[in-house]
Amino acid sequence: MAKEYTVTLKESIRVNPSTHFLSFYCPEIALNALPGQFVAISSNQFLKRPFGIAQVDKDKGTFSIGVRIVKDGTRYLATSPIGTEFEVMGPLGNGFSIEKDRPLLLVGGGTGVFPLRFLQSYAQEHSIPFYSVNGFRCVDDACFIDGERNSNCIVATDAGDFGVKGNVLDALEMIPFDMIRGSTVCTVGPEIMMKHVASWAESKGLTCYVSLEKRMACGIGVCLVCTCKTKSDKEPGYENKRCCKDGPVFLSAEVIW
Amino acid sequence: MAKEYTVTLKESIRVNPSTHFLSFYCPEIALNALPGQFVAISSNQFLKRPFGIAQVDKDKGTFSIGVRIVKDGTRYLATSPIGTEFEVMGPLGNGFSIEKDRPLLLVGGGTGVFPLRFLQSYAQEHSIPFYSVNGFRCVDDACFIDGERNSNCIVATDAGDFGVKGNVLDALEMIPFDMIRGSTVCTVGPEIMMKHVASWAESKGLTCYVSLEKRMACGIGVCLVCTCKTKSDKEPGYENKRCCKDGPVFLSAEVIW
Amino acid sequence: MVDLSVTIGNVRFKNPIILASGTCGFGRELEQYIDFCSVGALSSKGLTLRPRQGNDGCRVAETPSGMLNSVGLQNPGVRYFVENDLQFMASLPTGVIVNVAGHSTEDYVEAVRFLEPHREFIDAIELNLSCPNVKEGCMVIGASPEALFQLVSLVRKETTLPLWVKLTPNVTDISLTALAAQRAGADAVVAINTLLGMAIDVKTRRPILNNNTGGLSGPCIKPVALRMVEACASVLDIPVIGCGGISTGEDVLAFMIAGASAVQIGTSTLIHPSACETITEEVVALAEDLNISSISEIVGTLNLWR
Amino acid sequence: MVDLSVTIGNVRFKNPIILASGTCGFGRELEQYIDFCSVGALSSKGLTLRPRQGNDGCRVAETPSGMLNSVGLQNPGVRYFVENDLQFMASLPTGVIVNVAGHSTEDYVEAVRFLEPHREFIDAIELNLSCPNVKEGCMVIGASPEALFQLVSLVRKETTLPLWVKLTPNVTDISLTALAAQRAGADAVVAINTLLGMAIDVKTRRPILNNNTGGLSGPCIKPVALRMVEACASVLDIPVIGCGGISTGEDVLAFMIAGASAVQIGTSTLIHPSACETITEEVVALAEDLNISSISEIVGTLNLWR
Ligand SMILES: Cc1cc2nc3c(=O)[nH]c(=O)nc-3n(C[C@H](O)[C@H](O)[C@H](O)COP(=O)(O)OP(=O)(O)OC[C@H]3O[C@@H](n4cnc5c(N)ncnc54)[C@H](O)[C@@H]3O)c2cc1C
Ligand SMILES: Cc1cc2nc3c(=O)[nH]c(=O)nc-3n(C[C@H](O)[C@H](O)[C@H](O)COP(=O)(O)OP(=O)(O)OC[C@H]3O[C@@H](n4cnc5c(N)ncnc54)[C@H](O)[C@@H]3O)c2cc1C
Ligand SMILES: Cc1cc2nc3c(=O)[nH]c(=O)nc-3n(C[C@H](O)[C@H](O)[C@H](O)COP(=O)(O)O)c2cc1C
Ligand SMILES: Cc1cc2nc3c(=O)[nH]c(=O)nc-3n(C[C@H](O)[C@H](O)[C@H](O)COP(=O)(O)O)c2cc1C
Ligand code: FES
Ligand code: FES
Repeated sequence: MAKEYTVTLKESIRVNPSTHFLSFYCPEIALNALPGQFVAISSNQFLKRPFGIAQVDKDKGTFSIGVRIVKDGTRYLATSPIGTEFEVMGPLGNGFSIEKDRPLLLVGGGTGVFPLRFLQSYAQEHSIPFYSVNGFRCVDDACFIDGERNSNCIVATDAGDFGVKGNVLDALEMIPFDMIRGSTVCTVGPEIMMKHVASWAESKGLTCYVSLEKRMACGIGVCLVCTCKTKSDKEPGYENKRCCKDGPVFLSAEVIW
Repeated sequence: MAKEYTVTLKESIRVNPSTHFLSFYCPEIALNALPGQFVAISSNQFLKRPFGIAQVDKDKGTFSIGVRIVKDGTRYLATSPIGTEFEVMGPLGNGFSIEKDRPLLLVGGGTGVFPLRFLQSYAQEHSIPFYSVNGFRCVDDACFIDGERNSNCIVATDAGDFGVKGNVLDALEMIPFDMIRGSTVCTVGPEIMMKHVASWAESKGLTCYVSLEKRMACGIGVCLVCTCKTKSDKEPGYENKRCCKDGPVFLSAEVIW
Repeated sequence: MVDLSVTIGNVRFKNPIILASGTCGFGRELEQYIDFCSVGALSSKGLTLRPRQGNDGCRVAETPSGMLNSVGLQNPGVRYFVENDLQFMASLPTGVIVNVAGHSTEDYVEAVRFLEPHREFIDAIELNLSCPNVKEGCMVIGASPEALFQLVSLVRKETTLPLWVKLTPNVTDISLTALAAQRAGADAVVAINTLLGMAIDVKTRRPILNNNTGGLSGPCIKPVALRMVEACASVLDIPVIGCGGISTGEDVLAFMIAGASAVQIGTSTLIHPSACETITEEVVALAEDLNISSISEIVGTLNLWR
Repeated sequence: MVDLSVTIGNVRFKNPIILASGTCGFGRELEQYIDFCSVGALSSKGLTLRPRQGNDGCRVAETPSGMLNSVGLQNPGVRYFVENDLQFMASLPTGVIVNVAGHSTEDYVEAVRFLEPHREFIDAIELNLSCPNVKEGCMVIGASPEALFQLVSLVRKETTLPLWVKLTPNVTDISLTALAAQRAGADAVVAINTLLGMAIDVKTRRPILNNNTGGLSGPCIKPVALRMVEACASVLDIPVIGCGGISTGEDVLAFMIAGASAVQIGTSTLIHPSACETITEEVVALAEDLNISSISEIVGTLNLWR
């Protein structure tokens, strides 16, 4: 049951030169959000901006998002002082469907690590085994890499200045398959990366969920501007589904890239 | 020499339920402003808002304006916290032409008292004798009335809940004419009030300056949206002058009401 | 308490606030955000005879105080609508407007013919002759007074339901298309649909919308819409329904004063799902302030300068 | 360093940024705010044969991301202009465009004839066939391809100066008026002038502008302007000069990619007198980012989706 809320910025942490981690006070969203869902938040622009929920703290009543500065809207968010008020709608979208008896393989690229962070916390809370692979362009572009030098996390950078040199696919190839057999793959990141991860997963026989990012307006499924092409038996052989309402998470097998 | 500046709000005092007195740090404007000139200040709206300069403090480098809340732009200004930055252009317009050897009769209505305040300080500084008459709807609408119970200041309220009951014309009639003989009248306030003050002054043979308020865009004389009708010998018998550049102060004899 | 009810043709609506087509789906998603008791009617997503998947790729671009969309009439088709959504819409405590679009005259005629047996659930049919996002038909027909007259005349024969014609603003003189709609038997016109516009990504040197152009909506178009509502109202005998950039109660009053008997709210709902409810509250407060006892008394009271 | 120079017809401008008519007077007031070396040209306030005092009463209304104006061509007339302002404009280190308007064909013809002896001080004449704020002439002529063709053909005979025709957006199909201008011998078209709009004061129930309607300008009209520039550029052989809502260097590039050989900046100057200088700086920075060595190479490089 998503609603509109006025929320206050509680914390703003710069995680790398272009990315901030923002926490807002909103007990309702903290309580109801599921991993893979997102919020739409006002900036000083006309349309709200969508961000995957990266963390919730039910006790403090806060939820957090990671914001990479792209243009005016994200710059406004990242530079707002503590105490600034925002209009937020959320939690929106479907979220990941998680079967609690299957391990998870989380594959993130760039800001995709933020929504996966929430899924990872969920896995930890519910004792679901997980393996996590995150790719970044370079160390200056990376987030959450300090605590990640443990056995079930790999970080890859294209520049090779942190972790494995290469992209997430290179990193995936390094994992002994036994460790991830039967896992459900959940991937969030640039579309081209998710497409490759999906075909890798399909080639290994793994179920794969992808989280699509489309430009949005309403965020609640009424305007049909955020559609993505999915497979369908019906005429004309495909169906345009709403990323905000039917997604953002889709079974990779369903998506027409 | 008006310029564009980014200025910081230093002080915001509520002078009555709908009016705030705001001071901004901007040494250039503080130094160069003349009584009757105005500033155009950004609010969160598309166009800047014009306000008569009400006070300057050359030592502190500040200038002040009185802002009555009308709609969104003025509400934003009046409710902005100290430290908020604004874009300002100023000082703009011509200001009052003051002959230092003539006494002044200042007649203000509503927010008109603010620009006259600056003129009054100027008169005090230059030892120009002055007499001041200010009219308000009621005490809740009045400003600067606390220190004004001295011999050369009259306050009138339509409601009669402070000072003289009546409008500024009623108050003007109460002044023994000997006290204001030879004065230059300077009036700022609602157009209808200025029109009456002007015809009163003309009937008494006094020179009268009025300060016109028109909706503006550029504030610097390039767009011609802020014109007022003035007398002219040339075809078609009148001339549309720019309130922002040729005014806002005009000789009352020049104005076609 | 202000009387908000308005009458368009023979149909009475409890208030003049209508959810605009394409910005409220068929009402389902908004149920959790607004109380439908607070809106006068809901206009369905534009329906075509056959289902449509709409345009490919990016369909939205943000613009100053507005947005461009190029959805391209994605909809399940009239048949599916009647079987799956119409009952639901009719169950809401609000008026039901069915918005119909097409490529050719036959598309419109057949879609309206298909709806006719279900007339008991419908308060009015709104012909969208102004969608800028489909390659053929629609806006081309809607921009020509003759083509519009022909189409509306034919559709008029198919239904006894109130027929509203939604006009495109992308014309030299909207009063000509408005008059053509009236002559053809329309019961009301809706003005306006979106303005044709474009946005460009300077890095890729491509239009942001995969359809190249899109329809501009939101507060940015309000002054144009207001002028066109006034232009229509000043020549028509049938009611005008105002639309375009309305986001406040004050906007609603301005459109009604300009001559609108009711108004539609589109993009504002996309910004705040509960916009219509807030706007209705603002209308009530403002009407009370201005001593208006019945909202319909202000319709067309604009006092032009001469 | 990026080469910003552009050529319109035979005239070379040091950069593509032109101050739009009616938003820079004759340049005097802006001298203290901008360095004219940073703008390519300045277009004078619209001049008529005889002096005009313009419209009475309120001439401006703020709108979401824009404004309405109804100045109504207040200007000192061509004679006074030539005697008092032209030399000053010509003394500035920037191009000189003289914007001409009128009520009737004769007004235009005579005004241009009057300017002809002063051709050495003028880089181009811009015919304003699109002012929405005068009761007769102007926009009515500008909205009809035939009337526009006739007028431009007659004016064409009077001058050997480059002739630019400024088009109104208030038409169904701007490519028709653009083509008419080209056929009549125009050297360039300028697109667009303002959109016709209205604002209403709900308390007084009167239009805010005493002229009832006004011309809408500012960022709100940018998507419409961009679409019209693209529409003109795709059918014309002569250059298009883009105008409408430009406020950033990125906007300039978008208009040029859409097909504009140069651009005009209007309302932005009213918000920030030094806007053109800032915008020029942004163009330089962005061009460097995008590895553009000569700005004119991007003109019309828009890659439409098919
Ligand atoms: C479901 C979802 C989850 C997302 N999660 C995150 C996240 O966790 N962290 C993060 O940094 N970013 C995330 N994004 C991307 C983020 O929404 C955009 O970067 C942001 O909207 C850009 O705003 P801007 O004003 O800076 O850019 P502008 O380019 O000026 O924005 C203009 C318009 O385009 C839209 N837009 C621009 N880029 C994108 C994009 N990549 N995806 C969707 N719309 C876009 C904007 O929302 C706006 O409507 C997510 C997007 C979606 C759809
Ligand atoms: C030279 C000059 C000096 C002024 N000095 C003062 C002052 O010292 N104190 C004070 O409180 N007010 C002053 N005003 C009036 C003040 O500018 C308006 O009250 C203010 O612009 C309203 O803004 P808003 O957003 O609240 O109202 P809105 O009505 O939303 O404004 C909409 C548009 O109309 C314009 N507008 C509205 N009312 C006026 C008005 N009365 N005069 C000019 N433009 C208007 C706004 O600037 C804006 O462009 C002055 C006006 C002028 C022209
Ligand atoms: C995303 C979107 C989809 C739309 N779809 C339709 C439609 O299917 N049929 C229709 O007649 N109008 C459609 N419109 C136009 C709106 O109903 C309305 O006329 C227009 O947006 C102007 O009003 P607004 O500024 O309040 O949005 C659509 C508008 C938007 C923004
Ligand atoms: C106050 C004002 C006055 C204008 N006067 C003229 C004019 O005299 N002649 C003309 O051709 N265009 C005139 N215009 C139109 C502008 O030159 C420009 O075409 C229009 O404003 C759109 O550009 P913009 O959005 O950058 O302002 C005027 C515009 C404004 C805002
Ligand atoms: S953003 Fe409106 S349907 Fe998805
Ligand atoms: S506001 Fe532009 S000339 Fe006065």
